[in-house]
Amino acid sequence: MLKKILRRVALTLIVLFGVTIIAFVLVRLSPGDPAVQMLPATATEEQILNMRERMGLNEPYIIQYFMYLGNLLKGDLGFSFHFNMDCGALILARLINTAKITIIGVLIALIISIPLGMIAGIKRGTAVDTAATAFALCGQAMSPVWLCLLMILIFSVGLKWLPTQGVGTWKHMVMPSLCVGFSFCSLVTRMLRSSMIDVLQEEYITATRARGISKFVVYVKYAFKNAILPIVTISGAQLGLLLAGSMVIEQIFNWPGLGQLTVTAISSRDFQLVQSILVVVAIIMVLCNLLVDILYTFIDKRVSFN
Amino acid sequence: MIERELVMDELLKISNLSVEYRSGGKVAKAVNNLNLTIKKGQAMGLVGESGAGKTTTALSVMGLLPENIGMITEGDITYNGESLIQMKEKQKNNIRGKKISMVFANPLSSLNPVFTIGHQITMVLRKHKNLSEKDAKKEAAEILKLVGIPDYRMGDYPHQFSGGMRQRVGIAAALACSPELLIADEPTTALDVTIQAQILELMKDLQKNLNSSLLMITHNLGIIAELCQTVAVMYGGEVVEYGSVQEVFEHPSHWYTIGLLNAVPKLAGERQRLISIPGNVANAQMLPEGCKFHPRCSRCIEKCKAKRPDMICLNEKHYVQCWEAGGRNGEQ
Amino acid sequence: MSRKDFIRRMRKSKLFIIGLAGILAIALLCFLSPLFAQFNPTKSELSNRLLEPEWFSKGLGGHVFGCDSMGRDVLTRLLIGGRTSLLIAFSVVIITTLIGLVIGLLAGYYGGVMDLMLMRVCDIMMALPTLLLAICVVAVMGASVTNLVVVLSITGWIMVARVVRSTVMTIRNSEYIKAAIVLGIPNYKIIFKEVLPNVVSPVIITATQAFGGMILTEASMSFLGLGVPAPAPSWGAMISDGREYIATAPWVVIVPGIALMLVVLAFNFLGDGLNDIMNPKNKD
Amino acid sequence: MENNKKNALLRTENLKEYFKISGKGYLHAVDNISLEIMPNETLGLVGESGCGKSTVGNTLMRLLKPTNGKIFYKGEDITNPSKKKKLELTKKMQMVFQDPYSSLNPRKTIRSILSEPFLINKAASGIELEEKVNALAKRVGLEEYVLGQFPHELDGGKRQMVGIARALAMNPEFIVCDEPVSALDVSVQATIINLLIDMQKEMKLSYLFISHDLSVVRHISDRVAVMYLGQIVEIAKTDTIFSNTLHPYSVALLSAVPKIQFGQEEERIVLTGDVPSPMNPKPGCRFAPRCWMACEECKNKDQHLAEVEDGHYVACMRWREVREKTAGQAWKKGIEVEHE
Amino acid sequence: ATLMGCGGDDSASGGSAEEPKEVTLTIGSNADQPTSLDRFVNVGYGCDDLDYLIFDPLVNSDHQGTYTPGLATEWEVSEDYLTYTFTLRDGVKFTDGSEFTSADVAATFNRIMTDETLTDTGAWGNLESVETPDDQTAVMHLSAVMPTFYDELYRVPILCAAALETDPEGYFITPTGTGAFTVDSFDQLSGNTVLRRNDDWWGWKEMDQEKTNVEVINYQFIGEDTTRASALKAGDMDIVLQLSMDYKEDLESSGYKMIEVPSDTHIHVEYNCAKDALFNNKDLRIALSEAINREEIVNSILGGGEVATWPCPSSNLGYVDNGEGYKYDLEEAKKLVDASGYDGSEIDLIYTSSSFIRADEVAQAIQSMAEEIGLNIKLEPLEQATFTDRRSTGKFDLILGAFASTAGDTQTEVAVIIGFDVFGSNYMNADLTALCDQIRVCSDKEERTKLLEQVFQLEMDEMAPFSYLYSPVYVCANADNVENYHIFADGSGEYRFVQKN
Ligand SMILES: Nc1ncnc2c1ncn2[C@@H]1O[C@H](COP(=O)(O)OP(=O)(O)OP(=O)(O)O)[C@@H](O)[C@H]1O
Ligand SMILES: Nc1ncnc2c1ncn2[C@@H]1O[C@H](COP(=O)(O)OP(=O)(O)OP(=O)(O)O)[C@@H](O)[C@H]1O
Ligand SMILES: [Mg+2]
Ligand SMILES: [Mg+2]
Repeated sequence: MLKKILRRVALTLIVLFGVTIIAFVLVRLSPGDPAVQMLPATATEEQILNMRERMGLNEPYIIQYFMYLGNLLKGDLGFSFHFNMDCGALILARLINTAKITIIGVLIALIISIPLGMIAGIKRGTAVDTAATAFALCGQAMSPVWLCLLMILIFSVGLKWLPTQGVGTWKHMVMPSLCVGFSFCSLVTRMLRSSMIDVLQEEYITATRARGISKFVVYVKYAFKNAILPIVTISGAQLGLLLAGSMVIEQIFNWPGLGQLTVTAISSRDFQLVQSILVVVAIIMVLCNLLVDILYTFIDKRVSFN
Repeated sequence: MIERELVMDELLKISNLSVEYRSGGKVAKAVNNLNLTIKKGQAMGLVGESGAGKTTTALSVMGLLPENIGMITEGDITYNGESLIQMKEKQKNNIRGKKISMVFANPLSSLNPVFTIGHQITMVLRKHKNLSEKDAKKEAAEILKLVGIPDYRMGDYPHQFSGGMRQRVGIAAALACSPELLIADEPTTALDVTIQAQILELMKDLQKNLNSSLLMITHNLGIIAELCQTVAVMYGGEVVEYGSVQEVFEHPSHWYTIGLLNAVPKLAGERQRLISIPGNVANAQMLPEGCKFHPRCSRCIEKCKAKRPDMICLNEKHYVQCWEAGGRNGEQ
Repeated sequence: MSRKDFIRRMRKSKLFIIGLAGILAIALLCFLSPLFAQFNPTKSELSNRLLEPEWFSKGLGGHVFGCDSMGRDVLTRLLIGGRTSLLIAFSVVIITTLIGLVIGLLAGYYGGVMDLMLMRVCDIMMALPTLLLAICVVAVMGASVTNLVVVLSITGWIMVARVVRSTVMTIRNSEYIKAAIVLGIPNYKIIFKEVLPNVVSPVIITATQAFGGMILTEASMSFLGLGVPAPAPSWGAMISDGREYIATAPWVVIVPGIALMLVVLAFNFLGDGLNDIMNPKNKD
Repeated sequence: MENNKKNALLRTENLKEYFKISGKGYLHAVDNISLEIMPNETLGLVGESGCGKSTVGNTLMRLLKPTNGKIFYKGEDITNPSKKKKLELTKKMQMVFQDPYSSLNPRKTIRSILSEPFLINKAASGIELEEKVNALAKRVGLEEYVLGQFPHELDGGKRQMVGIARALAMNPEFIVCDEPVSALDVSVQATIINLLIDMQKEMKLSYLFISHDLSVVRHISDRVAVMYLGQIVEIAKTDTIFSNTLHPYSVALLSAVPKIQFGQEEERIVLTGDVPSPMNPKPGCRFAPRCWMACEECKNKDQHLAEVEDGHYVACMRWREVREKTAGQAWKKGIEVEHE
Repeated sequence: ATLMGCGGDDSASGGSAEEPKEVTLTIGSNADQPTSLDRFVNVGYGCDDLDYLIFDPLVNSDHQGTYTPGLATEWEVSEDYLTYTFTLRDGVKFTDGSEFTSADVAATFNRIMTDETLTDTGAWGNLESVETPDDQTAVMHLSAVMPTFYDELYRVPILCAAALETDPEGYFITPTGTGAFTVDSFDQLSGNTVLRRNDDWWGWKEMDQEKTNVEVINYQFIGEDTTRASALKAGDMDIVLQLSMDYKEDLESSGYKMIEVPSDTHIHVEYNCAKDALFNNKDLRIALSEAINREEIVNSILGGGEVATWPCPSSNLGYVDNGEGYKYDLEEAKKLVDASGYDGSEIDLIYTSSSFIRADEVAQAIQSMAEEIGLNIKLEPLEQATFTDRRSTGKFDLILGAFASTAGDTQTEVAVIIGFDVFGSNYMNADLTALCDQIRVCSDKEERTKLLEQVFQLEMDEMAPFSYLYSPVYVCANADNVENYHIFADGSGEYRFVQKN
C-alpha cells in the first residue's frame, strides 16, 4: 500500500512538474516585459532595469525557472501587477467563490440527472427515455454563453425572479450554478442511462432478481451502485470542463471566481497571475482525480488504489 | 427406484411452453412447445447444444426473461399446481430465492462485483426469512461454511475469490433458504476439471441432505450421468428425448441424442473416429418446419420435413420425439 | 463488419441519418453560400443597423434574419461564419485525429517508453482544462484562424491518442494479431493492415463527437475575445458581439445561437448514430 | 532417449518463461520444461487453467522470448533466430488458436485472411493466388462461398476451419493447437478433431495439442504430458498414461472427469483447494499442498521427471504407492457406457 | 471585511432584507474595477467616484473651471504663480476621530512627489515642496508654472497622515477620510464597495445642499453592458453608468430616466508618420479622414454624440468653428489614394476594445469605410499591455484612440501628448513643438487659448498626428425615484447629495 501511495505521489509530482514547465514557458513566450508592466507608464529606463534586476529577469531561463520553482515550493505564487496583490491570496479568495457555484451546480446536476438517467435507462425506449435523451443532447449542444444569456433573458429580465449578476444572497448563485451544472447534468444523464442499460443486462442483476429481491430494490440499491461507476471515473476529468465553463459563466454573471480572474489575468496580460492560476488549477485537478480514484476504490473494490 | 418415482408428486410442470425473443425486428423462437415435469426430490438433467433454449427455459421458470425482449407466447408453468405465469410480481418475489433458486453459469458475472459476498447472501436471508442484520449474518456464515468457505471471508468482494469459490458462493446464495427446486445453469462450465469435481460433489451432498429437486442444465453428458436420475435432451427449443438417465444413455433413440453421444470422445475403450453431426446447430431465428432436427438427420424421411413428430413413449422411463423411434426401439 | 452490413445498419439508424442530413445541409449551405449570398459579410452598412428580420415583408429577398449592429446581413454572416467554424473544427479534428492515431498506435502497439511518455503527457494535459490552456496559448500567440487551429490541435490530440491506445492494447492481445506474428508478417504491416482497420471505427466515433466540442470551444474562445478576429464572422463572435443587443435586437444572438446548437446537435447525433452502427456490442 | 533427442522435430531444453509482475516478483509460468516432439507425432498437453500450457505454446512459436532454456528445431537452435531464419520458420511452424472469434480479424474477408500467408512469403499472386486459396479452403472442407464472407458471418466451427486452413497454407511441419476445440459445441468439436487428424495423416504433421479436456487429448494424442504449475509432472504414451497413471495429480485429474457409467460407484479423488498461483513458488513439490498422499518430504524436496518405465516419465518419488493405491479403480479399467 | 461571503453575510446588500428601512443606493459602473481605493494606482472614473465620496479635496470643482471651498476655506496664489497658500477648514475630523491638519495635506502631496510606483502623477511634476507653517495653513511651492493647478488639485483626495503611516498597505483598502461617506467594505477582487453615510461630515452643514437621505451606497463594477442594463431593469440597481444609446428606447419606455452628458473625450485616428511609414504621406492621411463618415458613426453606432469639426470638442478651450470641419468626400479620397501609389498592402489599425464605448464597432466601421477607397485595413484589437508596447515601438499604421481634456482645458493633453509625442506618432513638426513648449508654461488663459487655436489649426492642416472623429456622450440611467446626482464630462460623478425616494 505504501509503495502504491508513493508511486501515486511520484506521478502527481511529475504532472505538477510538467505543468510548471508549461506555465513557465507560456509566460516567457508572452509579449511584453514583465518589469515594464510592473511599473507605471512613465517609468524611466533606469527604473525598468532596476526592476528587471529585482525580478531576476536578467538570469538565464533555467535559473529563472528554478527560482520560480523554489518560490512555488515556499508557497509563494508570485505577485500580480494588475491586482497589486499576492497571487496566492487572490487565487484563494476567487477559488472559494468558484467552488461555491461549482459545488452547488454539481449537486443540482446530480439531483436532476441521477433519477432522470436511471429512469431513462430502466424505461428504455419509452417517452420518458426519449425526453431525457433529448434533454441531454440539447444540453450538451448548447454553448454556455448562449445558455447564460437565455437564462438572464428569461429569469431576470422576463420573470424578474433572479438578480442578473453579482454576489450577495443565495439568489445570486442560482443562475451561475445552474449554468455550471447544466452540461454536467446532461452528460451524467446520458452516461447513467447507457451504463444503466448495460448493467441491467448483466447476469448478476438477473441473479439478484432470482433471489427474490424486488425490482425496485434491485434498481435503486444494486444496479445503481454499478451504474454509477463509469460516472465516478469521468467526474475527475469533468472538473476540467466545469472550470473551463466557469470562465465564460463567471464573466457573464460577474461572479468573482477563478474563471473571471483567469479571463481578467489573460486580458490584462498579467502572466504571473496566469502562471499561478495554471499551477493552482493543475493542483486542484490532480487532487480531485486522486479523490475520485480513492472514492472509486471504495465503491469498486476490484480496482486497487494505483 | 421406480416405486420412488411414482410416489413423488409433481413440483414443477412446464406445459406446452413457447418463448420468443423479439428485438430489432427479428424473432428468435428459443423454446417451442416444451413439456417438462420435475418431481419432488428428483434431479433432472437438461442437455443440448448451445442455443438449444436451455437457459431460456430456466429463465422462464424464474420469470426473469429479459423485459420487452423475451416473452412467453404460449403454455404454462405451474409450481405446486399454481401458475407462475399468472402470478403477481410480488408473489413471485416470495417464491424466487425461497422456493425456487437458480445458480448461474458464469461465477464471475453472476455475483455483483461491488458488494461483499456476505451481503449478497444476507440479502436473501433478510428478504425471505425476515432476519435481523445480525442473525442473517450468523446464518450466512453457517451456509458459507457448508459450502466450504470460512466465515472470515464474508467481508471480501467476489474478485478476491477464485472461480470455484465464487461458484460456491453462488450456490450458497441459492441454497440459503433451502429451496424446493434448484435450477443450475451450467454451474461448472467455466471451471477447471478438478474444481468442477469439487462443485459436483458439493451439489450431490447438498441435494441429498436438503432433499430438494434439481434441474441441472449442462452440455456435459457425464455430469448428468453422475448427478441426475432423469434427463431431457433439447434441440431447437424442444425436448426431443426424455427418460431415465440410464435408459436414455444406454439406448438413445433420437438421432440427435445418438449423434451427440457419438461425437464425444471417450475416456476409455477403443479410440474410434468420431462421428460428427453434419450441418449447423439449429438457429432459433429460422427453425425448420417439421422435426427441428431433420436437416441434419441422416435418416430423414419426407414425413420428418412436414410434420413435427409427437412424443412417443418407448417405455415408462423413456420418451422420444421421432417418427422412426418406435420402430427402432422395437429392433432393440 | 462488412460494407453491406454497415450500410444496412446505417440506413436503419435514425440518429445517424438525421445527423448526417443536418450536417450535410448546413455544410452545403455554408460552403456554397458565396454562390447565392447577396450581401457582403464584412462590410458595414450602418444605415441598416439592427434592421429587423425582413422575412415577412420582403420574403427571401431581403435580410431574412435581419442585420447586426454594423448593418451586416445576419444570414450572410451566419453562413460565412459557419464556414469558418466548420473549417476550424474540421481541420482540428483531422489534425488531432492523425496525430492521435499515430501516437496512439505506436504507444499501444509497442508500449514501453513511448507509452510511458504518452501517458505522462496525457496526465499533464488532463491536469489543465483545454479551454484554459487554449486561451493562454492564444493570448501568447495572438488570435487568428491558424493559431486557433494550432492551439486546439495541441490540446485536442491527447483524447484521440488515449482512445486509440486503449483500443490498440486490446487488439494487440487478440489472437488474430498473434496469428499475424506467427505468419511472419512484419510489425509495420501488422499495425497498418491488422490493427489500423480495427481502430478506425472508435476513432471515427471519437472524432465526430469531438467535432461538436471543438465548435463549442471555438465559440467560447470567441466570446472571451480570443477567437477569429473581427470583422471576419464566426458564430461564437456573433453571439459574443450580439449579446449587448439581446434585449433590443434578439435576432442578432438568437440566430447564431440556434445555428450553433443545431450543428453541435447534428454532430452529436451523428456520433451517437455511428456508435450504434459500429459498436459491435449494439446488436441491431 | 538419446535417439529421441536426435530425431526430434522440436525439442526444448530447460525452457523457462517468467513474467515480471511489478511490485510482486516473478510469475513462473513455465518452469524448466524439457520435452521433444517427434515427426508426425501428436503430443497432448493437459493441465488446469493457468498452469502454463499456452505459455509453452507461445514460447515455442517465439511469441514470447524464453527467459531461459533452449528450443531446437530439427536439432538446430532456434531460441534466438535471425530475421531470415524466423521467416523461414514461420513456414514450418504454425499455430491454431483457442478462440475462433478473436483469432480472425473481423475486418477482413476469409479470402484475404487466407491469402495472407501466400502474400507474405511471396508464394503466389493474381490468379494463382486465388486458385491456391480456393484449393486450401477445399482441403479443410470450406465451401467456396465462405471465402467472400466476413468472420462474424460464420459459426465457430467454420471459423476454426479457417484458422486451421491459415495454419496449413504454407505446408508446415509442426502446428501448435492451443485448445482449438474448447470453445466449440460437442458436435462441431468432433468435426474439427476429425479434420485435424485427417490433415496430420495427409501432411505428415506434428502437433502440440493443448487442451484441458482429457478425453479429447486421449483421442488425438500419441503421447500426453500433464502439466501442473509450470512444470510437467508426467509424460508418457497416451495409453500408458490413461491405464497406468503414476502421478497423484494425473490421477486426480482423471478421476475428476464425470463419466457416463452406471452401476459402479467409485471412489473419486477430489482435490481440495484451488489452483495455486505460480507467483514466486516455494521449493518442494508444487503439487504437495493439494496432494492426497503428500508427506513432509514431498513438501521440501523438488521433484524431477524420471523415467520409471520405458518412455514413461513421472515427477513423483512416491509413484509406486500411487500405482498400488489406484490399482483397482474403475476409470483405469476404462469402463464407459457403450450404447447401441 | 469582504463582500464575497454570500448568503449568510451581513454586509449591506444581504442585510437590506432584514432592515428594510435603510435606504441603499446601488450604482452599477463599468469602469475598470479598482484593486484599491487609491486613485493614483487605479486610474478611471470608478475610483474617482469613490474617492470623491470618501475623501475631500482641498478645493471642490464643477469640473468646468469653477472652484469652491473644500477642505481649504481660502487660498491665494503668488504673483509668479509658483506659491499657493491654503487656509484649512477648522474642526474637520477624519472618520477615525482624529483632527484634520496641515500635516495631512503635506503627507498627501509628499506621497505624490516621492512614490514612483504611482501613476497619473505626471501633472504634479513641478511640485517642489509642501510647507506647513501651522496646523491651519499649507503652502505649496512649485518649481515652474502649472497652468492647470486647480484642475489637478480637486482630483487629489486628502489622506489621513497618521493612518497612512501606520498601515500604508491596508490604507487604501479601508481608508480613513474626511468625506461624506465611509467605507463599510471594499472587495479587492471585484472592486465592489459598500459605503455608509458619514453623519458627522462637515459638508452637510457647510455646503448649501440638502443632506442626502441615502444611508448606504453600494458601488458595483459590472463589465457587461447587457448585464448592467438588465440589472437596472431587474431592480438590482438604482443608477447604471456608461450605457450605450441602444438601451435608450427600451429603458425610457420602461420608465427609467436617462442622462446624457456630452463628454470631454475626443476620439481620434492616429497616424504613424514615421519616415518609411505609409501615413507619412499627407495625402493618404487626408484621404482616410475624408473617407470616414463621422456623422453616420455617431448617429447609428453611438446613437448620439458630437461629430468632430475641430481637434477639440466644442465646449473646450481653443475651439474654433471654422464652418466646415472635417470633410467627408469619398470621390476625392479615392483620387488621393489612387494618386498615392498605395499598393493595397495591409494597414494595421490597433486599438484596445475597452478604451471607449463601442470601440470595436467604430473600428469595424472605419475599416469598412476605408475599404471603399481601397485602403486595406486589418483590425487588431489588443489588450492594454500589448497595445502600449506596439505603440511605443511604432509597430502600427493607425491607432484608434481617445483622450480627454481636464475640465474643458486641453492644455495638458495638447502640450504633453502632442508636444512630447507621447502616443508615438513619430510626427515631426518644429512649429508644433515650439507652440507646445509655449503652452506648457503659459498660465494666462487667453493667451493659452490663442496658442491652442494655432496648434489645432496646424493639426487640421497637416491632418497629423491625429484626425478627430467625435466626442461621445455619457449615457447613464436611473430608476425614476433617484435624483440630484451629477455626471461630469470626464465621466466621474457627484453622488454626495443624491436623493432616493
Ligand atoms: N436476449 C436475447 N435476445 C435475442 N435472442 C436471444 C436472447 N437470449 C437468447 N436468445 C436466443 O435464444 C436461443 C436460445 O438461447 P438460450 O440462451 O436459451 O440457449 P442455451 O441452450 O442456454 O445455450 P448455451 O448453451 O449457449 O447457454 C438462441 O438462439 C439465442 O440466440
Ligand atoms: N503476458 C503475460 N504477462 C503476465 N503473466 C502472464 C502472461 N501470460 C500468461 N501469464 C500468466 O502465466 C500463467 C500461465 O498462463 P497460460 O496462459 O500459459 O495458462 P494456460 O495453461 O494456457 O491456461 P488456460 O487453460 O486458462 O488457457 C498464468 O498464471 C497467467 O496469468
Ligand atoms: Mg445457456
Ligand atoms: Mg491457454
